[in-house]
Amino acid sequence: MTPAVQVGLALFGLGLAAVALRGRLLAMLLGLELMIAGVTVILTYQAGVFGDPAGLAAVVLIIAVAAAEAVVGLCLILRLHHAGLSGEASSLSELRE
Amino acid sequence: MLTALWLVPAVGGAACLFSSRKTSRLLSAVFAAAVFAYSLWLSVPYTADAGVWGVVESGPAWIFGIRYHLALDGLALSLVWLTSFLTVVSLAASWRGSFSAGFWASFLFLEAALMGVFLARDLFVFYVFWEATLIPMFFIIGLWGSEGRRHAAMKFFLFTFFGSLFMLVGLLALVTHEHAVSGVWTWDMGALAGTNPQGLAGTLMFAAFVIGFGVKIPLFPMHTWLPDAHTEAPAAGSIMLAGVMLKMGVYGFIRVLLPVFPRLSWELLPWVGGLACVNILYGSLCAMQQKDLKRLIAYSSVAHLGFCLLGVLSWTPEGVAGGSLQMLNHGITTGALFMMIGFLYERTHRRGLADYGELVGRAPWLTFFFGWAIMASIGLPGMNGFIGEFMSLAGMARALPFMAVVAALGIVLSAAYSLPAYQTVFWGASPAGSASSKVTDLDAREKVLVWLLCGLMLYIGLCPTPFLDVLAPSVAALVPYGFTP
Amino acid sequence: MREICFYLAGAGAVFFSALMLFQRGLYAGAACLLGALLQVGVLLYLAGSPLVGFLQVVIYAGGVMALIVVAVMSAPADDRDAAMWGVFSVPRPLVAGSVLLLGVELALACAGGGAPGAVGATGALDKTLGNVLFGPYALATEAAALLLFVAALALVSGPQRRAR
Amino acid sequence: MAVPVSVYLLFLAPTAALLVSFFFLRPYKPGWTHLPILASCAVVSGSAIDLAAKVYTGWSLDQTMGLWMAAGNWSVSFGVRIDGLSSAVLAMVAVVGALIHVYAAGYMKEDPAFPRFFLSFHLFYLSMIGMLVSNNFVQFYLFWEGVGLCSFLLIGFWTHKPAARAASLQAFVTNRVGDFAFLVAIFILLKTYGDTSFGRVFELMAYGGGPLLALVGLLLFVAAASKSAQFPLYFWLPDAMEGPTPVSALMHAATMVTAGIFLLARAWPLVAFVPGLPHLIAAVGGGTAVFAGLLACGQTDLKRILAYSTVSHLGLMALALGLGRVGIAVLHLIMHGFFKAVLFLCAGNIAHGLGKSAADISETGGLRKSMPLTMACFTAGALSLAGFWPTAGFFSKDGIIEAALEAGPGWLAMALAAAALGGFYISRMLFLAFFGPSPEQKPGRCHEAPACMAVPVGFLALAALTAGGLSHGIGALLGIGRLSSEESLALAHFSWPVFGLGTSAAVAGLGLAWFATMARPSFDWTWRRRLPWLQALVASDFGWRKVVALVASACWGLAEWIGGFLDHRTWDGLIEGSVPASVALGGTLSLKSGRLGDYLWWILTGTAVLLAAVLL
Amino acid sequence: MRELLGFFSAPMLWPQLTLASGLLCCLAAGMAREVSASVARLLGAVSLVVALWMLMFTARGEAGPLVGLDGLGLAWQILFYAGGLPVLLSLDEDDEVPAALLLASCLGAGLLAASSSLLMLFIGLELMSLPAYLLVARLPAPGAPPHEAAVKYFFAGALASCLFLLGMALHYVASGSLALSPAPGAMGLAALALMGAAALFKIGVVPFHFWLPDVYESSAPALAGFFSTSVKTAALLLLMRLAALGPAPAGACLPWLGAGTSLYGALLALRQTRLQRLLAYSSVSHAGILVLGVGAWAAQGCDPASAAPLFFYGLVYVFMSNGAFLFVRLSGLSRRPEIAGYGSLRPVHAGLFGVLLLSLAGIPPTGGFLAKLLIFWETVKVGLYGPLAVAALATLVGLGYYLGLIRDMFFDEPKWRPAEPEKGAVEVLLWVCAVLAASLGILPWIFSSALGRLLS
Repeated sequence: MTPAVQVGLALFGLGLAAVALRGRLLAMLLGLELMIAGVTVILTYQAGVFGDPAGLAAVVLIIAVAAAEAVVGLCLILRLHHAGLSGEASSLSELRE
Repeated sequence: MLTALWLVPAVGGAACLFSSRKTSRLLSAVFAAAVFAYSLWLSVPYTADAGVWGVVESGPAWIFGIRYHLALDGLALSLVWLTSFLTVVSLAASWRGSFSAGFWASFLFLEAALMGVFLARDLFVFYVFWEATLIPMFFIIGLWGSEGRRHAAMKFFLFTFFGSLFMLVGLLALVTHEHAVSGVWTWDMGALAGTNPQGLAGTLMFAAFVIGFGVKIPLFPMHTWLPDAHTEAPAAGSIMLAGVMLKMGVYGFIRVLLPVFPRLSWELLPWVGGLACVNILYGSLCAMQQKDLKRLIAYSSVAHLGFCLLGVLSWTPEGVAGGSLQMLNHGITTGALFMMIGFLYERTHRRGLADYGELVGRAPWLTFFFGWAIMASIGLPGMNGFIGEFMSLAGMARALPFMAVVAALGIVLSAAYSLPAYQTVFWGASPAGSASSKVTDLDAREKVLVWLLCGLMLYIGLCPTPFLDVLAPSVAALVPYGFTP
Repeated sequence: MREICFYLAGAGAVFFSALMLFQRGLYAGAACLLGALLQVGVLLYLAGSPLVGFLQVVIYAGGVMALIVVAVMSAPADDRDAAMWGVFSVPRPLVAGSVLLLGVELALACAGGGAPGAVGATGALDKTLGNVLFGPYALATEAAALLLFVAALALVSGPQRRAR
Repeated sequence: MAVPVSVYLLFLAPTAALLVSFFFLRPYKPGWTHLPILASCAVVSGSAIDLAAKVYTGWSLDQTMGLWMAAGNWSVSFGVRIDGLSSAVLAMVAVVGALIHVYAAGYMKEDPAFPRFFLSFHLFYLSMIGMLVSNNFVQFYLFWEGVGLCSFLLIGFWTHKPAARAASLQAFVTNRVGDFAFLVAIFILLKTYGDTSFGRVFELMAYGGGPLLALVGLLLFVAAASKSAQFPLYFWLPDAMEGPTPVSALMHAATMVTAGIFLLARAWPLVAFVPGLPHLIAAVGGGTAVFAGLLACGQTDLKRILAYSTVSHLGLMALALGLGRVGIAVLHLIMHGFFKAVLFLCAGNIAHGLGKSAADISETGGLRKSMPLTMACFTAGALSLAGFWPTAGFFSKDGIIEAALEAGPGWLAMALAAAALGGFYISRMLFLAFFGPSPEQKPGRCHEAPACMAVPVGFLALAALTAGGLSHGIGALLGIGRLSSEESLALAHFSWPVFGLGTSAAVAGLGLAWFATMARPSFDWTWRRRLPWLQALVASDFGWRKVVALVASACWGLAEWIGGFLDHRTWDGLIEGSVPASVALGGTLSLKSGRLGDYLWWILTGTAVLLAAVLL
Repeated sequence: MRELLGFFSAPMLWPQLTLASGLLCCLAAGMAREVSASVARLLGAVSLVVALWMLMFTARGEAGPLVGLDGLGLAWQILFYAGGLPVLLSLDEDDEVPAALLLASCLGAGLLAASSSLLMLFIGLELMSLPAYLLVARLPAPGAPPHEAAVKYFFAGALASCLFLLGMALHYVASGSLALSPAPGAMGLAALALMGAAALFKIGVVPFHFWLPDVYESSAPALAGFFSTSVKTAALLLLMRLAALGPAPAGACLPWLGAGTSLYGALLALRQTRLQRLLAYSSVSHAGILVLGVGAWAAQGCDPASAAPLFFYGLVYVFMSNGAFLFVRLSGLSRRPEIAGYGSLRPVHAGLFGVLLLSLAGIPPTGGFLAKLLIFWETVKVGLYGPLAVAALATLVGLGYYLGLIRDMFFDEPKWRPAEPEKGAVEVLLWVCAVLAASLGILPWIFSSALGRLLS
């Protein structure tokens, strides 16, 4: 496990912690971005190790996909805000059981 | 054309479903009568052929070794008769009721499914029809039953489905086992007969089948759906339920369990036969304290089916023949009893023993016929019930005498639960507020129906040989698998 | 030198991420993330893929962060107060720190030196990237483009659509 | 072998009569229901006598008539067996039964359910006839149960009387206990020999049987004990008096209770095969004879006295049987049929005269003036029962005493006690009913029976007096076509010691009865007042009835417990409870918060578990 | 450039290309003022049908590092596209965007089916999921809380995506390639577990399922039908691909997971008071059976040809589930008690729903029975009796609520007057679904040979 993978895993873990621990949707979204960034680090460095341009291509595509995902997530949060709802995850518990 | 036996009622049912109330009743009668006539006619090709499987009908191979394969032997023929006959009787018995088209259709659908069960030679086809019987009966109980119908219908379906799941798993295991042994995927009963799985796996399969068929019989302790279902079903539904549907379980024993597991069913006879004995004693004791006529007859069915099963399990010609005949007998007798209770219920909407009394003066014919059927039901010699019980127990006495002795105690108990009820309802003093005053004697239609059934009881009781002759080839085909001492 | 730079950037990224975890304010969190992402950009650059690093910085640190800020600003009024700059307790040192760190790293990176052992520095990969993306990976590229298109669709079509 | 027409007539005539009466006369001319039936009785009697005459000439028949049930190589057939035993009993049953039919036609004339009565009555008769001529155990069982069914219908004929309903139920269920034993015996025979015809089974027995064969004799005795009212199972018979009197007469004299003794006589080789069983039968029979005789002395209802007397006499027959004297037992069966029929019909006359369904001793007395014919007939029957020379009873009872004398002093004591008790209770009944002091109401109220009732009674009385003359003929008859050993069928020869013993016992009983009734008229009532415990003891049959009631209520309680508590509440409750239980289980398993954070935590937990599962 | 063109001429991607062009045409038509949205939707539907039709001519094989179509992928596309049709046809809003999103989602599933690389799997998954998040917000069920389900779905889904990404990265680290080839070592196993978690999440296996009832409940009924069929079967395919990747013991937990899920779903469905939520839990239960089937399939060595039972189950489920949700849509019922007496008000609709319920419950002779039988059979073949027993119990519990619905519909008196149902496409679709769900139990010989060809 190279240092780069460790850094990537650390970023991923911190992002995961943010998603799991933070109660605010936007903060969770930030965590998600961080997780993806961690993955890109791992992939990029590993592509370098293997000398594999496909790995880099994967990183580029992942960045694009993650961006789209972020956009969708933000769009949903924006609609929440438009509807006058707070960005607290715990306020969304009407559907249960 | 065996397919016609189930296809015609199914088509008839569909036709009824989409016609008006009056037309559907007529239509159902026409279809049921046609099927009955056809089933009687079938005895011609059947007896013309010397083989066990008088008429065979087989489709092309399907997926996974499944084949649409129907066949008719004596045992199936007798049950086909019973089904078509009791369907006609059920429809006629409810002729005056104000039922919607669905009612008449349900009975034809039920008949179709039952026919399929009795004709199938392929286990998959068998299982499909086996389960399909539940659907029309669910509606018959749930839509046209008495107060507790919703609950009873659910209980009936869930409970019997519970058993079917075991059977399904057993079937799959059996087919897979056969494939492991012979390298062939087959669901054919004939090919699977003599598979004879052993050891723990075999025992578990065997147990699964016992549970699967046992729930239908119903074998103790899987019997508690029966009193509720019988009690809450409309009269015609009870006739079909007790008359035909309980037979499916014993039929499964004869058709599937014994040929497939000859050794295990012999080795485990003390257990299964023991349960059948418990059925007889326990069912009788339960029947003794029932306050509701239908519940009482329902529990008596538990006891009677124990005799059937004991006979079949004995592996002796007389036992198997007796058990098979007892199926027919029980169908006729209990069918008649439920029908007459239905007539009473139609008049008064009461079923409690305490609701009646002194009917002997008001309804002498009903008293006469009910007594007749009760006597047949408790196995009075000269009536059909005796032949079945006697032959079954005689067979069991050859296999495991002790079990026959225990089972024979049932004849004491049967008198002890049937006759007090009969006396209370038909002889005893009419209690205050009783429904007896509303009871009128049987009318012509009802009398014809009851005469038919009661006549059959006596005929089979004194002259069972025509029926036994029909059954004989099937019995002869089964017994060689056995391990009779 | 680059090795020191790698560890510096890695530590910085982890530091800013950890800092983000403990921010109550949203702006502060976003700023921390920005810092972390910039450090990731540096890491990618150090990996020998300046193009990818550039993309990372442009798309995340640029586009997505801008959207996040918009989202924060659109939060309902009572909520927004808590997210104000005023509550943001560490902005200036943080901004200063991140800028400083970036400068140091860039300087170190420019100073050159061997690649760190952990990194297979192959600038050649960057050059083939285009060929890969529009060669065998064209389908994935197209799909990702479609994905972005869908995301755009999400933003364009609000719940209330124009009346025809 | 050609089957004579008479054999067919035995079945066809009653069947035809029943069908005609049921389908044509009952709905349209209910008052005529009895006519074809009486005709059938005549035909049956004629056929029976014809057959007896034929057998007397040495002819006998054992013929399979048809297949009943069959499977594989297993089968059960219908068949007839006419030999000395069956023809002798058949003749008695046919004739006595026919006379009782005639009597019943008069007795029941006014009953609204006359057709129902007569049809059941004749079916009863048919069942008994069929049973007597059966050639195998299964067919025997068929008619045996038919007898049981008819007894159920007839004892409970007056359906509105709770006591009648209870008595008919009790009779049927008790009989079914015996039927159970019978059935098991048949199963053992079928298992051992694969055949149940008497001739074949006894033939095969010579080659030995399985270990279960010893049970057969015992089981048959249990069956006989229930049908023929022997000790543990006798209790239904006195209660069966709730039926109309002709039913009682038919049941006691001809059709029902004799069936058990007949079965034992029929199956004697099987019974004798079991070591010790004959003596058990003798002991039970002797005990029952004394026991029931004692009880008969304490009864007050006319019919109940006679009923206990029947039990006592059946005990005597069993005693004779058990001592190996089958011929004597059968002779007593026949003689008992004559005199018991007359006694019952006379009791019926009294009840009829009083306009009641049953009569108590306290209500009668001094009837000799108003019912002279009845008194004469009753006296004849009573003398016969007590066994005075030269009445019918003398010949058979002497045989029993002789057999007991040969067997040992214990048996002799039982036989003599039963004879003395018989003399006592029948004389007591005679004195109290006809000679004793009249009760308050005027005896003139009572009237003599009409002719159609009186004539059969007269004939039967004549028979009760004179049938003893037939005993040698019967003895010869029994030997023809026999299945049992010759010595078991031998009758007794007259001997003075036996005559002296028997007659002195009867005289002692009579004298005591005179002393207790005529000399001290109040004694019969006062002891009941003075010794209430004794009265209670008699009323409960020395406590046995309480035991029976206890057993019955225990069975009922068991049924209540199983049906109510175990099945319905516990087991079914458990099954029904599974539905709410699974709903509740779903409730416990569900995540009630509905929060996103919890969802995410669960996803992470699941992932962690997966990772752990894969890596560890 | 030659490569680029070669790609799009690869015959294995024709259905996907059709869908993509359908999507563009649909949007373009929607943009034009003079064309009504229904025409745009129709274009989309046509493209789905054409895609289905094209499957007949689609070749199998590899094309480049990303694309590889085998029988499994080909067969599963039938499920995706067929599952998408009902919702597309039953849309009635004056808007083409939902239709476009649906097509995009189907396209994503199609790409997932045709991919031979983890990267492509991921992109396909995302292309399928992102429109799904948007659709939940765009087409809510009447009366559902706005946005809540979409937000939950999005965040849970995004987390799962990140897990998948990490797994992918670890797989890359361990094996050096993103191709669907086994990765050695503990890291490879960990990668598999992480990606498996994402697949299980999409399928809705306990305990990854909590989002599912919320989403199904607050989506428009037809959309929930789409989720429960196309999206779910796509995730199932993903799981199968992953199971084929791993060493044999890696799939050992699947049968128990599946059986537990089916029982859990059934137990929870038993206590639901809202119809859509009930159906959602029922779909959890069915997904459990499917996962059980995957476990049995994996235990047999992941032979594509022996996946026929899974495909058949999926196919029947497409009709059963879509049909059931279409009934909810058609009847306008939302709370379970409202269904009481529906049978006497609208016997035909109730009858069709009854048939669907019986099929869902697995009662012969419906298709649901045969499907369940085949899955059970597979588990018997590999001797997984423990999970089978649990699944059978789940079937029994499941019968409790399916039958309960039938009971309430037919045996009770109506207490509530439902709105007049609309005629038209939805009704026809309900008929089609019910008839197919019922007849698939007795007519599978039509498929038996075709299926063999398809999968081998």
